[in-house]
Amino acid sequence: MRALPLILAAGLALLALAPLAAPYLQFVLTVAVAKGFAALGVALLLRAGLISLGHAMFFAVGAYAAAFLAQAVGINDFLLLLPFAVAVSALAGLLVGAFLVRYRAIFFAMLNLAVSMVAYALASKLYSITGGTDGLRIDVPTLMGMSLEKAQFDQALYYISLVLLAVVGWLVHRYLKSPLGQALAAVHTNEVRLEYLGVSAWSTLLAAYTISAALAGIGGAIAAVAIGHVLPEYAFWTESGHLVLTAVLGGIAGIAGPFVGSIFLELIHTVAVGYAAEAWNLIVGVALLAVIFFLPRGLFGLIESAAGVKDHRGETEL
Amino acid sequence: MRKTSFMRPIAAAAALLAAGAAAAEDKPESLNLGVFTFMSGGPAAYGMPGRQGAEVMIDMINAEGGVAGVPVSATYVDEAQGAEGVISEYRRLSEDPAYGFMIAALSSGNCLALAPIADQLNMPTIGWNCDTHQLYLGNDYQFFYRPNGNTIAEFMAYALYFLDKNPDVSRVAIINPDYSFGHDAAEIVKATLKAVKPEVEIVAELFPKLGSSTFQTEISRLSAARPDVIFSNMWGGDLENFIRQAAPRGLFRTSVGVFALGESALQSVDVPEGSIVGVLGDGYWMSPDAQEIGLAAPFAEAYRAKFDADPVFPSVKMANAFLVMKAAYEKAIADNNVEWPSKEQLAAAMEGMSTTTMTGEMTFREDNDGVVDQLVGTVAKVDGKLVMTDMARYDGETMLPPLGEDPIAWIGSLTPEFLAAMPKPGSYE
Amino acid sequence: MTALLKAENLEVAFGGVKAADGVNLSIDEGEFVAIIGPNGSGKTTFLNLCTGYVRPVSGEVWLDGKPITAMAPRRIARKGIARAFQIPQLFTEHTVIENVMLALAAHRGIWQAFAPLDRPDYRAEAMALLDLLKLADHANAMAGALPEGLRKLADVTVAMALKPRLLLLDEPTSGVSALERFPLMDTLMTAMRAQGVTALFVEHDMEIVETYADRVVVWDSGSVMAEGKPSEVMKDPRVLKSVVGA
Amino acid sequence: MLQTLIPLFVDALANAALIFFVAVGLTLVFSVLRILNVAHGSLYSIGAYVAASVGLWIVAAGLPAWLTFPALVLSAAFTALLFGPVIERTLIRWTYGKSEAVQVLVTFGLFLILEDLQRMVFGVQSIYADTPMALLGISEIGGIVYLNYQLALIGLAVAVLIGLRLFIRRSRTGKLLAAVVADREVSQAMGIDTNKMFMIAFTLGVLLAALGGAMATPTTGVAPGLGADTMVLAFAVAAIGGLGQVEGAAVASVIVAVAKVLAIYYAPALDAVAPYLVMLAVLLVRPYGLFGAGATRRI
Repeated sequence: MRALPLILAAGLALLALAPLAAPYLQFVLTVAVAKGFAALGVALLLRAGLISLGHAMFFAVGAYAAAFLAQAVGINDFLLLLPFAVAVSALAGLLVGAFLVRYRAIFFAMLNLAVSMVAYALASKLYSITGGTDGLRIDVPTLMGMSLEKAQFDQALYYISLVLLAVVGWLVHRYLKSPLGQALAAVHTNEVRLEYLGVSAWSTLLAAYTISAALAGIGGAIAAVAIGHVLPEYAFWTESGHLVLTAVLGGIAGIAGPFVGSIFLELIHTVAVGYAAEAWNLIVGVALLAVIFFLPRGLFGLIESAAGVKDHRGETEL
Repeated sequence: MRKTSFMRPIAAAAALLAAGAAAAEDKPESLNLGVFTFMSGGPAAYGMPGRQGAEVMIDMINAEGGVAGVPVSATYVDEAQGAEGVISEYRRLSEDPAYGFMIAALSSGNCLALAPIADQLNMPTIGWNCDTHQLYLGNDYQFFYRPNGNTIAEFMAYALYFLDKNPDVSRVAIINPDYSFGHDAAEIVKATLKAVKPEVEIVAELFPKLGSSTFQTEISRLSAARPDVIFSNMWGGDLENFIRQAAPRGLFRTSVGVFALGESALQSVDVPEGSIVGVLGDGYWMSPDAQEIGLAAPFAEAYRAKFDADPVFPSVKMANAFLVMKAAYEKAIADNNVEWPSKEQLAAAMEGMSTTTMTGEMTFREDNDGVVDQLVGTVAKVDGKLVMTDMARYDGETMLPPLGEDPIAWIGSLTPEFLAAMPKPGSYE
Repeated sequence: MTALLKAENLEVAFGGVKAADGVNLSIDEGEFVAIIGPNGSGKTTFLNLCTGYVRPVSGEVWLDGKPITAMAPRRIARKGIARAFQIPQLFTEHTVIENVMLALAAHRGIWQAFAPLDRPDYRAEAMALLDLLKLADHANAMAGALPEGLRKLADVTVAMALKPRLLLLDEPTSGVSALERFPLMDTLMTAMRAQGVTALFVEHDMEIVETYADRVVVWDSGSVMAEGKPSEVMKDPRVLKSVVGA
Repeated sequence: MLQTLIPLFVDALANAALIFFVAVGLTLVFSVLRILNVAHGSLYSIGAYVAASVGLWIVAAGLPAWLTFPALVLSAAFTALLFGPVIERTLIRWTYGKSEAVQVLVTFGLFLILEDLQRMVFGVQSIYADTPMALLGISEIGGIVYLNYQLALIGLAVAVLIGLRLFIRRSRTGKLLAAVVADREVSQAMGIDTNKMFMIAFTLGVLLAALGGAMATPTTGVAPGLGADTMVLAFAVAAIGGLGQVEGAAVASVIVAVAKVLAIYYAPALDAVAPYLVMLAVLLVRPYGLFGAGATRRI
C-alpha cells in the first residue's frame, strides 16, 4: 500500500519535469490536465452508476464563463477567471442537476445529452453573445496583476494546473472517502436501502453532480486560457463521449485514473497526428473496447497492480 | 512543485538567448511551412483546390531554386478537425524550431483564433483565404498578414455589380453560412443596398449551419419569398449542394443567383448561366491582368497536368499567398542584409510591402490587410465550359474604408453616386 | 397512552387486487408483534405502506400520534422507523462494517463531505453492534459475498444502526435452515431488547411466532382477520384454515 | 393564408419523413435490446455512403438509370446484413446484462471505429448521387416547386411505419419480438430464443438506419460528420417520442419537423436549436418522452 502514494508523487514530479525535457509537451499536457479535471467529474458520477453524455457542456460553460469575464467584462486575471468559471459551472451544475438527478440509467444519459445539445446549439447560434461558431477569444490573462508574456504565462499556467491537480485531487479523494462520497456508490448498489437509511439519493447525487460540474469548469477555464479561444464544439456530444471514454480508459476507481487516461490520450494523439491522423478515432475506439473487455479498472488499475494494491473494496464497477 | 521558482529564470534566459540569435540566422536546409486548409468533409470541395494550388506552387518555386536558395516544404493541416485541433496543431508546429512560416487559414473563424496566437508565438503567418473584416478591427497584429483583402471590399463589389446588372431589382434574399463570414457578408450587402439603393427590400435572411447537407426547406422558404436576387456566400460542399438542390426546384428560373464564391464551383456543378459569381479578390487565372503578368498560364498548365482540372480561385489565392511569402523573405533578406531573416525581420518586412502576384498588385495596408482589386462576372458557357464573362474589375483602394473607420458606418455614408462612378459589367474583358 | 404506530383504514390496490382493504392496526411501545398470513395477503404491502414506499389510496398512518402517511421513505426513516427486508438490501460492494458505518453516519446526517466514513468512533460503534448480532467475524467481508442467513442478519444490523423506535422485519427467518431459525431469532431478540427496540415482524413459521411474539396479527386478503395472543389466535379455526391450511 | 400554410405543411412532412427514418431504428433496437446504440448514426451514414457510391457507379457504368431505385433499397439491405449480425453477435451481445455505462461506452467505441472506417473506405470528400431525384421530376404545390422524390419519401415513411406495425402485430417473428419487449424473462422461460430475437431486432434497426441514409442521398450530400450529426437528431427524436416507442418516434418526427420548418420560415436564427428546444420542453414535462414510462423497482 505504501508504494502507491510514492508512485503518484513520482508521476506528479515527472509531469512537472516533462516540459524541461520536451518543451512542446507543456501545451499538450496543460490541455490534458484540463480535460482530466472534466473526466474526473464524469468519473464521480460513474461511481454512482450514472453515465453523463453531456458533461462537455460544463467544460464549455467554464470556458465561456472565463472568456466572457475576460473579454466582455474586461476582468482578465487568471486568479479571478478560474474561481468565476468554477462558480458559474457549479451553479449551472446545480440548476441542471436539480432536474436531472431524478433520473437513472439511460434516461440520465439521454437527458444530459439533451441539455448539452441545447447548450451547444445556443452557443453556436447566439452569434452576438457567444460569437457563434467563431467562438470567443481570450487574451493572455494577467496573473495576480502581473502581465506576463504568453510563454511565461503558459508556463505559470501549467504549474498552477499541476498544483490544482494535487490539491483538488486530494479534496476529491477526501470527499469520496467521506459518508457523502460513500453514499454515492451506495446509490449505485442499492438506492432503496439508502433511502431507508434516511438519506436522500437526490441530494447525494445533486452534490456529486454539482461537484462534477465544478471540476469540468476548472478544466474548461484552464483549457480556455491555454488555447486562447473557446468554441461551441467544446460542448458537442462527441466531446462528452470522449470525457467518459477518458475516465474509463484511465480508470474510475481512483482520483488519478481520469488524469492518467487524459494524459495518455493526449500524448498518443500528439504522436498519432504525425503518423496515423486518419485512424485516430479508430485507435481510440479500439483502445476503449480493449480496456472495457480486458482492463475493467482502466490504465490506473495497471499502475495499482504494479504498486501491489489488491484491496478493491468499496469500489464501483462499471 | 518548487520547480516553478527556478524555472522562470531559465525560461527568461532562454528567451534572451533566442532574441540575441534572432539577428542573424543560418540558412536552414529547407523552409518548412504549415499550410492550413480544409481537406475533409464538405468544405474540402473548396479547401482541396487550395492545397493543390500549394503543391503546384511549391513545385514551381523549388524548380527555380526555392526561396533565396532554400527549398520549400509544407505540412498540411486539416481545418475540418475544428478550431481546437487547428489551434493545437498551429502551436505544435510553431513551437517546433524547424518551422519558419505559417500559411493559415482558410476559414475566418480559424483566422480569428490564430491571429493572436501568431503574435504570442512570434510566428509570421499569412491568412491565405479568410476574409472577415473583424480580423483587424481594433487589433494591431505584428505577425499576422492577410494579402487577400477583406469582406468589405468583396461583398460591396457583388452588391454594386448586381445593382448595375439588374437595375430593376427590388427583392433580395440572403442565404449565408452561419458564422462570421456569412453574417459579415449579410451586413455588408444590406448596408450597401441601403446606402446606394434604399428601396430594395430584404425578403429573407437565412443562416444554415456551415456543412449542412440539405437545404430543401430553405429552398421552399426562398421560393415563397419570390426574390429577384438570391445572394449567397456559401462555399465548398454547401454551395455545391445548394445549387444541386435548388436548380431542379426552379429557384434560379425566377431569381438570379449571386454566388460570391461561385467561380470555385464552376467545374464541379452546373452553376446556372446568368448567375453572378466572383473570386473574392482578383484571383481569376484567366483574367486579362493575369494573362499580362504571365505567371498564371504556366501555373494553370502545371495544375492541369497534375490534377486534370483547371485551377479555381482558391488554388490561385493559395499560390498568391506563396508568392507574397517569397517576396517577404526576399525583402527581409535585402532590408537587413542577412543570409536568412529572423521571424521578427520577416514580420517587419511585410509591413507596408507591395508585390505583384499571379493576378494583380497587392499592397499591405498599415493594419496588415492586403489591398487587391475585386473581380466579379456572370456565368456563361464558352466552348462547353462555364466561365466568367461580362466582368468588372473594381479598384481595391476605393472599395475599402479608410483605416480606423467603422466599416459598416463607412458603407452607410456612401451615396448612389458612388455606384454610378463604378466600372460597369463588361468593362473588363 | 398513544400507540407508537397506528394504521387506520389503509387501502391500496394493484391492478384491481386489493393489497390493503381497510387495514387497522396499532402497536404500543415495547411490543413485539408478529404478522402472519398466506402469500399475497398484503403483509409486505403493509410494511411498504408504513414506510412510505407505497402510498395508500385512503387511510392514515400515525407515528407517535403524528401523521406520516405518504411521506417519502427517507423522511419516515428519519422519524424512527427502520426496516429489514425479506430480500436483504445491502450495499453489496461495501464490506459489512462499512454498511453499518454508513447507517451510523446517515443517522447523524449524511452531509459530512471531508471527514472519512471509516473513523474510529463509527468503527467502534459498528463493531459493538455487529458483536451483538454475532456478525463480528464477518465485519470485513464484502456484503454481497455473505451467505443468505448472514446477509439477513447484516440487514437487520444496518437497520438497528439507525437506532430506530420501531423496527420492521420482513420474514427474518425465511431462507434460513430450520435448525438455524431459533438461534437466529434468539440473537435478534437479545439485540433488540438490548437496544430497547419495538418490533413488527412478518413471519411464516408458527413455532417462531408462538415462541417470540407478544401479539400476533393474522392477515387475509388485504385486511386483519384476527389478532391477539399467539396461543389464543392459533385456536381460531378460521386462522387455522387460512394460515396453516388445515 | 392557406397559400402560405400549404408549403409549410409539405415541408414539415418532407422533413418528418427523413427524420423518422433517422430515429425509428434506434428506438426499435432499444425497445427489444434495452440498449441505446450510440453507433446508430454511423450506420445511417454508412447506408448513405453505400447507396451514393452504388448510385454513382450505376450512372458511370452506363446502366439504366432506373436501376438506382432498387439500388437504394439493396444498398440498405446489404449494409444491414453486413453489419447487423456481426455487430450484435460480437460487441452488443457481450454487453447484455452489463450496466448502461458499459453499453453506452461499447457502442461509443463502435461509433469511433465506424467513423474512421468510413473515411478509409469512402474517402473524405463529399459525394452526391441525385439520379433518383432527377428521374422522378417535380410538382408544384401552393406555388412552390417540390421534388416528387420528396413527396414519395413521405409515402415511403408512412409505408414503413405501417409495415413495421403489421410485422410486429401479424408476423410470427414480430409477435415473438413483441413478447420479448413485453417481458424478457418470461419469454425466455417460454422457450423463445431471445438471442435470435436480439439479432433480428438489431439487424432490423441497422436496416432502418441504412435505409434512412440511403433514402436521404438523392436530396442531400454525403460527407464525413454526417454520422455524428445524425446521431444527436436520432437521440432527440427518440427521446421526445419515448425510448422504445416506434409510434412515438413517428409522432416526434412530425413535431420536430414542424418546429424546424417553422423556425426556418419565421425565426431562421433558431433553426438548429429548434429540435433541441422542443426536446427539452417535452422532457421537462414528460421526462420519459411522450409515449414512454419510467420503470419502478419492486422490493
